Amino acid sequence: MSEAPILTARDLGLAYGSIVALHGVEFDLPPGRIGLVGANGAGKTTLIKILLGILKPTIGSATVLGFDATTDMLDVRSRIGYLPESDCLPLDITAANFVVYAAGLAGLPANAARQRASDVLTLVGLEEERFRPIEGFSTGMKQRTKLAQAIVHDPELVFLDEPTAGLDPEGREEMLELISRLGGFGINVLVSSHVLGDIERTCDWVLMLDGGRVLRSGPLSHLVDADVVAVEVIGDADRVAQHLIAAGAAVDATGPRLLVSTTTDDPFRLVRDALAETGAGMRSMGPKATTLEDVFLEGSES
Amino acid sequence: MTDKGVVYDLGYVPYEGERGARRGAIATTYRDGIYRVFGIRRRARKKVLPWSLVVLAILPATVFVGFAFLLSTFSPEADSPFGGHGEYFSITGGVVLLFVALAGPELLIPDRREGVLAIYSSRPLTPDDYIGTRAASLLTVVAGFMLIPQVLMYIGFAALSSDGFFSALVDNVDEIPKILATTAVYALATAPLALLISTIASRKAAATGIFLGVLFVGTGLAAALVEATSVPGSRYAALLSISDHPDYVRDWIFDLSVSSDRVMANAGFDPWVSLAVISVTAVASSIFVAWRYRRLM
Amino acid sequence: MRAAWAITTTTVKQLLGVRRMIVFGIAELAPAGVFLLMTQTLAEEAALDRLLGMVAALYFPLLVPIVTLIVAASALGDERRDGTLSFLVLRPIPRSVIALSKFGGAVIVAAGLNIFGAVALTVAYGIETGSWSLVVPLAVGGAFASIVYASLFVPLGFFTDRAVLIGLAFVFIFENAVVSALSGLSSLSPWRIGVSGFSGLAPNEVAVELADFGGTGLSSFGTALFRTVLIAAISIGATTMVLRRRDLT
Amino acid sequence: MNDPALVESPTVELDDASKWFGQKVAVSNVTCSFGPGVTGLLGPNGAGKTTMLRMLTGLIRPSQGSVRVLGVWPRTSPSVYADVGLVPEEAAVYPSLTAREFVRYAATLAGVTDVDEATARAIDTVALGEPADRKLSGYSKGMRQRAKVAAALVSDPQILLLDEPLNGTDPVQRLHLINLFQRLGTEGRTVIVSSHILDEVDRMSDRVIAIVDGRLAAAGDVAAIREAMTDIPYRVRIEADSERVLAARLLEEALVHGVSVDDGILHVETGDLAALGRRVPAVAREVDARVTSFQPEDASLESVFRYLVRR
Repeated sequence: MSEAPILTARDLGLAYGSIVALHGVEFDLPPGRIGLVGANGAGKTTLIKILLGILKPTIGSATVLGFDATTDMLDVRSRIGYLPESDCLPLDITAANFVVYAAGLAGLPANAARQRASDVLTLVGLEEERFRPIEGFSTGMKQRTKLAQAIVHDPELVFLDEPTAGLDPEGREEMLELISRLGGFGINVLVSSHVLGDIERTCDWVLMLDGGRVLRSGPLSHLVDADVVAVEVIGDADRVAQHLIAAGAAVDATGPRLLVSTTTDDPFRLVRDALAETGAGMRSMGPKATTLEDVFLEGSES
Repeated sequence: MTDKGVVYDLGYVPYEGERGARRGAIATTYRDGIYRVFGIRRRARKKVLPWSLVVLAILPATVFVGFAFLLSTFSPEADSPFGGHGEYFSITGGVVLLFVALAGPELLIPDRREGVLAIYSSRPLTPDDYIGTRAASLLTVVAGFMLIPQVLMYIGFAALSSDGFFSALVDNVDEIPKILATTAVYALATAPLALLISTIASRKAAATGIFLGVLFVGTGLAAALVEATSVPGSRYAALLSISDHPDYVRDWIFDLSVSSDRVMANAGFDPWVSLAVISVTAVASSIFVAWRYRRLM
Repeated sequence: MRAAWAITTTTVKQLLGVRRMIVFGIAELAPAGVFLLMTQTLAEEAALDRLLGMVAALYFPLLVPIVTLIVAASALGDERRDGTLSFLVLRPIPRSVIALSKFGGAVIVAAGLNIFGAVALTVAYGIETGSWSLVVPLAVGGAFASIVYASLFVPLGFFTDRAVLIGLAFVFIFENAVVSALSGLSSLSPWRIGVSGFSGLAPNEVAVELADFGGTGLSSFGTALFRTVLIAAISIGATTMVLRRRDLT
Repeated sequence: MNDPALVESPTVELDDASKWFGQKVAVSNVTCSFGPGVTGLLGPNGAGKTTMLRMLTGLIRPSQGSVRVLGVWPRTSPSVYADVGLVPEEAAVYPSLTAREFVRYAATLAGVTDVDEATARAIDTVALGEPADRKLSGYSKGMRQRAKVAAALVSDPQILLLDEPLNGTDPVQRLHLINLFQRLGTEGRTVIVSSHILDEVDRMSDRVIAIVDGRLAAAGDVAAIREAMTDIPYRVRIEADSERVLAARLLEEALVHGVSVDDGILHVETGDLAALGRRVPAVAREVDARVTSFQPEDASLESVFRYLVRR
């Protein structure tokens, strides 16, 4: 798995008649797990369809795993998997038969298809339900079957469109955990979701679209602002705040939550000592993390 | 592979084996088309209709050949209740109509309604590959429907003929090109139209109904209008007798006597006109279906 | 009650989509169409016999029940299928008002369509014979039958998605076989109530003529009116009880 | 009365309520109540959450026990529905109506006096904007959801029942609706929201009712519920320099059950999260360890829910 970008776009644009879906899109996405976020109509689905070769861009170009998404569509499609958001499962056959079929559709010979389908169905947690027709499946079981067909042929990259939609908390937990483990399987991931918390938990890079443009494309890690301390105080927050201000720190308080920053001293030491001296406690403390939501809102508002 | 050590997750083994890509995908879709049409790997009730039609097409030939064997005095050419290879097409022709009316919608409509096209669009298949392979599955089954009984009869006749099995096989060899040509004509006359209607209709039952309706109402209407000679140019209505064309071309290929209710004959058209109509509708349907699927996938 | 009127008008708008309007419009023109066709082929038969033939064979036994069935069954059926029942029921409105408004909406559409059919037929007859005395009677007869059929099919639509199938079975089995066999039941037959309404208002020589088209055992106009109102009231009462007591999933 | 499942001034009450369909018991002997503020209603699929919501609205009758909305059983005194707004999970919109017509219809049925003003206000509140005059059949899931919220709000109800209200909405719309529901709660309305996305429920609600296999599994404020799980110690992740010294010192504290050390990261197990929060700053100062992060790992609603379901 070389470090070359798995997905690139060069001045990518697409318009349906007068409606501009994508405009001047540029990015180089590294291997790993990439989150694709954006408001409704920001161009997420259009981008995925271009990368899958379903739609041809009006200008510019995109590459997937080094292949041009439009001219080398077949090369791309034999190396990727896709979990669509909408219903996409035939209802009258069993999950086992369907996933074997999906493996065959990726070109795997019959025996390999049967073997891998069985492994993958166990992996996604469909032990005995796999032999029942998909018609009677719950939303959770359908989502697992969709994921199974997307990775049954061991793709290098998989596109997941709203993978946790309609799942209950336990189902969501298992799906997010499966997505996080895909890296360990040697599979890159582009996951599109409206639940930013899910993206934060599973991805290490985020591509943010707004109105058909790239708002932001960067690693998720450095969203942390190291020299500001966010602390939730147990006990008398005001006293702690006063103590910090006395020690020369700038404090922004909202109820028990304090944001402490200093130019001179080390904020972490200040907070520690302030808490120790006032006898108050902390429920949580750490560098101020701008959540994906803050970045998203500040971006799409402007 | 780079020298970096990678510890793979316990539950996952990467696939290093052979990947057929586009060729494999097309082969799989082709096989699935045939399974789907016969309800293989699907609930029992999906198997009832197709298999009963298979029996309907093959049973008469087997009974006839079997019967002739028993009586052995039975001279095949003269006394066959169905006549020779040509006449037998009247049986399989009708059965094929019913079969295609069910198989066409079964092949295309569920994939669209259930959104499975989204998965085909993520596999190494172009829209033309998908629709071409679906058509291939249908044509294969239709051809099989017609050829199997013919082969049965061909061998049966040879075995029963007075001047020995192998010499009979050789003597009747001129029948073979006629059988193949007629099979092609029936296939082209029914399959493309069924696929066209299955591309437009959104429900299987509706598509089957429309297909059979177009065929029989078309022919009935054509027959009636051809009679109404008072109306100028009514003879061109005969072109609408869709289910009639293949039979008329079959009569021509096997130069059988044309029956009285042959609409095209009554309208004074030559058989090649029927062949032209079949070809035009086949080509037009295919173009429309391919164009539609290029936009869907 | 503003809410009642809102339910009724929304129901009418729901039941009368453009496509349905066209399909039903054409269906309603069938009796008039056949009537005109018959003037070409059976010129010698008297216009009245042809009209009564249409009324007794096509309009009351087939057209009115089928149109009313499809419209009435989806009055409540659509709400259940689209999941909008909770939207309708969780309202500070007595259940009886909801039932009445829904029933009213269904009747307005069904009777409206069937009256259109009746007028088309009697106008065609009027053009040919110059006698316009049958327009109102057939319209009223059609309305009676629509109301009685709606009384059966509106609650039926709530209970089962297959209301249309069951309704059709009812129309063919009950109306034709059972009623003729057990004449006691005839007073309940929507067909008879409709025809009684028609013959009650029509000039009496028409009522006499009607007898040999199977129009036997007809009640007076007043009785037909009373029965229509009674059956409608029972139906609305039943729907009210259902809305009040049954689980609405 | 300190049972966390009950509130002082309840507007919606369940008293020993049960519901069964044939042999399947969907809800069994649930006693709880809801009052002003936002209450999260949680439970795995098939746990009886939807059945309970349907009982709360009066759509279905309890097989045993009773349900009171503002003191009455709604089905027999429907006038109470003027104060109830429901956003159901299923489609529940009239495809042939536009959003504005749909909201107006809701206002008229709810007996609102000035229908036009209420409709306009409700559509603004959910920021539906221009598409308000397009037919609902052409709506995306997110927009249809907002139309349903507007229809529920138009009659200014005192009680709001929301079944998966954020389904299909995008991040901007989600935040907008979360703030809206919070505001409605602080205004003193009874907001009952059922959702599977727990961190959003956590942000919206100040108390939760959890239903597992039809039974009341937990009730009250998330932190209190977690505390009540005395059999499961808290896990806290601490980042600090000279972590081994800090770890050794922490082990001397009685409230610390165990510490595991990684380079620069401590995982501490304790029975009392608040006490640990008080001791760590003091202890760190003693050994002059610079603590840069102190995050409980299993005190969130998601962890609480996982422990509840696994019990």
